[in-house]
Amino acid sequence: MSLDKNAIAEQIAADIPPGSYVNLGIGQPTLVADHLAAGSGVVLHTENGMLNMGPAAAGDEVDPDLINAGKIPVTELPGSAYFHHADSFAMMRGGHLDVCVLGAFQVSAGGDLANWHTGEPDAIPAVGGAMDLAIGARSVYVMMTLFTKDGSAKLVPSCTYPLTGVGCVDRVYTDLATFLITGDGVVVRDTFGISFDELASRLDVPLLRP
Amino acid sequence: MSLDKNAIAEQIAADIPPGSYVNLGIGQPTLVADHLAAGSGVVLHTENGMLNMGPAAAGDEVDPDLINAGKIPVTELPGSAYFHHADSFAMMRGGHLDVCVLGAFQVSAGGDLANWHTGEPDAIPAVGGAMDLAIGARSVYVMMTLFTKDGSAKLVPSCTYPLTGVGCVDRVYTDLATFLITGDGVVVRDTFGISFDELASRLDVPLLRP
Amino acid sequence: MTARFFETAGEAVADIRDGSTVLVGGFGMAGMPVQLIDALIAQGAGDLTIVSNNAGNGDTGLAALLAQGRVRKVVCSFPRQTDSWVFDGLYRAGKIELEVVPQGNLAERMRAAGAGIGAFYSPTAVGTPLAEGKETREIDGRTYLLEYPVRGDVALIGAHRCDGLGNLVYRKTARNFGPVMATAAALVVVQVDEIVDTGSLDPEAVVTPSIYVDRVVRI
Amino acid sequence: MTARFFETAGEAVADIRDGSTVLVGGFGMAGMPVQLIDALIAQGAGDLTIVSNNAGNGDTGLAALLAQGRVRKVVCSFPRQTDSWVFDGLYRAGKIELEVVPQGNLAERMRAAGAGIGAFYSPTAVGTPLAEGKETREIDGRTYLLEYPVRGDVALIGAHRCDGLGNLVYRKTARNFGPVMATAAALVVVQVDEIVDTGSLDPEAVVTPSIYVDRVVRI
Repeated sequence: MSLDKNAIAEQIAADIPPGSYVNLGIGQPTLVADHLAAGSGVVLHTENGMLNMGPAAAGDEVDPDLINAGKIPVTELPGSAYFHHADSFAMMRGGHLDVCVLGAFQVSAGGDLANWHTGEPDAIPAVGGAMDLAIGARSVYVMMTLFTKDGSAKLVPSCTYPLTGVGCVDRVYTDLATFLITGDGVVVRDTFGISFDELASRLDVPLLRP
Repeated sequence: MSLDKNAIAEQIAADIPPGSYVNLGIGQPTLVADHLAAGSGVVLHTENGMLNMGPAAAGDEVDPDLINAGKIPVTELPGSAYFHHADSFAMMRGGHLDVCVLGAFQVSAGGDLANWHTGEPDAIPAVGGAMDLAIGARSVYVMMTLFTKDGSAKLVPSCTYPLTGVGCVDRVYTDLATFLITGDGVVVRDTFGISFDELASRLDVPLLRP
Repeated sequence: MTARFFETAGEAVADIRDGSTVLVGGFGMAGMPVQLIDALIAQGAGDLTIVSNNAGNGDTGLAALLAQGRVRKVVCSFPRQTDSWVFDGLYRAGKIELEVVPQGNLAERMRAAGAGIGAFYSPTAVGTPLAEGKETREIDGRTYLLEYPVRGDVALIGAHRCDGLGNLVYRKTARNFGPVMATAAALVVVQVDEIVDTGSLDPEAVVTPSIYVDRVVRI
Repeated sequence: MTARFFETAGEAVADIRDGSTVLVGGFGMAGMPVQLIDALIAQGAGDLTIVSNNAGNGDTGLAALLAQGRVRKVVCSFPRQTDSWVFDGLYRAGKIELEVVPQGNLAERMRAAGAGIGAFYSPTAVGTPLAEGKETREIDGRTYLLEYPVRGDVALIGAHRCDGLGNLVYRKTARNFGPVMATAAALVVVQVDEIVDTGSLDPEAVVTPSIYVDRVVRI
């Protein structure tokens, strides 16, 4: 059976080594936090200047001065640290984060990422920290559905949307399969409710068995 | 009468506007601190990561973790702040210090500074923060004797010693005169125990009257 | 020069001139210098370039300044938000310029301005549309883009506490762009929640040393 | 990965290899990681490049490491001090390489390494002998030199307190190069005076966040 977004998040969470420093981007990737094992020791980074961010704030915990990159009120865990934006992005761009998890419009077979702009001429461009994260983290995991609502594949020979980063994606976690982007090509690590052959027939990207 | 080093320091201290942020380098310029008026509000910077440094530490005040750029134990004043070396030099190089006071081997008529290296072939080069200070502070004051022990002028048409910075010196405070380095040339602001004409005859630099 | 303290936000921004580049702190509402922006709106300066992470939300603050036609150009990382209708309208009508800058480049370019760096090679945005027109260079096998400093005539920032000299501390993620912008502008105006005695802030915990602070107003 | 805690300095530096570039914190004796240096001396690695503000004082610490012939090259701002006779002797005998770097460039080049900056244009040393061989560029009417990152295989630094995650605070001017070096090396080893419970350091006052700290030993 194909995975729902929580099940994808669970897959990702299981693959993050204990003690990792991780940035979960904004939107769906933040679900990964809910599936990290208790005691995993994973430390979450938020681009707006904090390490060891805790879960979303509820009720009295809400503090307008304590928000995540998606501007949602969050909490702090013991051992958290605050820093300014240049330090936060130096941390990101300097290759100190072990993992980041990002959403995507498209990922290419070579690991190019498109997740910031639809390319439509009247769309207002807005990039935030996506390009910094894409090139900065040691491992970049993408979390997305494998096909758009109209059935187009999002894992593609080369991206048609404007790029966020070149050759930066390491793994693609989707509802139907988990892909490893390797020097040899795209490896299908797991499939969910679909066979390797059916997957291969629906994608325009050469696939390798694990 | 010519000035001794304390009298030169007094001249400099009198010219530093109240509330200035000032770096006094190492060696003789640190004497300037002793002549700042009480309540001048001058805030001293030390390159090794501190603002609002206090006087030298004595007795029980000595703390090996609290030293100045000359590695002499110092004290902190209310309102001091500590920061790391990159932040300290960013402050300096970014033009945020109002004044720095440096010693010199030579200053040229165009404001070039030579204060880090005698140029002797067997001398071990050592620059510390001198080049950063020279180009970083808004106003660079030099404190020196006007002539070497063997009678050579230290205010020269162009420096023969290796340079620390180009066109960076604004004022030269010496035992015999105070000079302003201006776009029009070298202005003699004050003389001490010497006439303008005698000064002009002993220097190889065209001098302007104030 | 040590900081000056003002009674009102209006006095603290009174001399901001037409055509100024104004760095505005905050990420979302955290750290947003709301009262200083309101004072700038009341003050009247126009033809402004605003450098901030976002381009205004709802109908207040930066959005209100934009709505008055006072802003010629916005430099930001993320102008498109669910409630950024004022910016959206001006942009689609061709009434405002936009320079989109990756958030890390935005922060680093302001740091460069504050640190005396002439330009730097950044790893971000290589091979993307935001690399267009930028000089590239390969260093140790990796490609970089040349990025220049972003400098302000004025910075408007929010902080938590200030001592009598002008040393600042922030609160939690409201710190964000404040400390960087404080280094990057010719005139730094800060609104603070609280003014405390000089000597009562821990010198180890000061985030923005007083050297960067020109004007302070308590809100 | 979160920090590992070691019982002895020897274990914490056991795997430093011949030929490594080692960043060594401290300015004078303040912040000098004395026990880690002693452990490195005992450990035996040679052909080292040492990056530190000074080049050893007296006959202990870095000077002792140099005296054993274990250092191929020193990168520093100020090797010449009244008690730097070990370095002086080796240098005059042609037995050690020296790269003199203005202190601000040294700090900024390590910051660049830690921040992912490929290179940067620095205002320092223009027109001086230390500009020789460096690329220059005029930007907005001012001349700059192109400076490249300084990266370590290892950093040895001293801090005051560490919590269970690896967050660090320093004491007074002993902070100096520690926070910058912690960002610039593949392996960061820290000696601390005190280990405290996670949650007992003020999150607003952490200077080196735990992400930069690999190994900790209490002295």
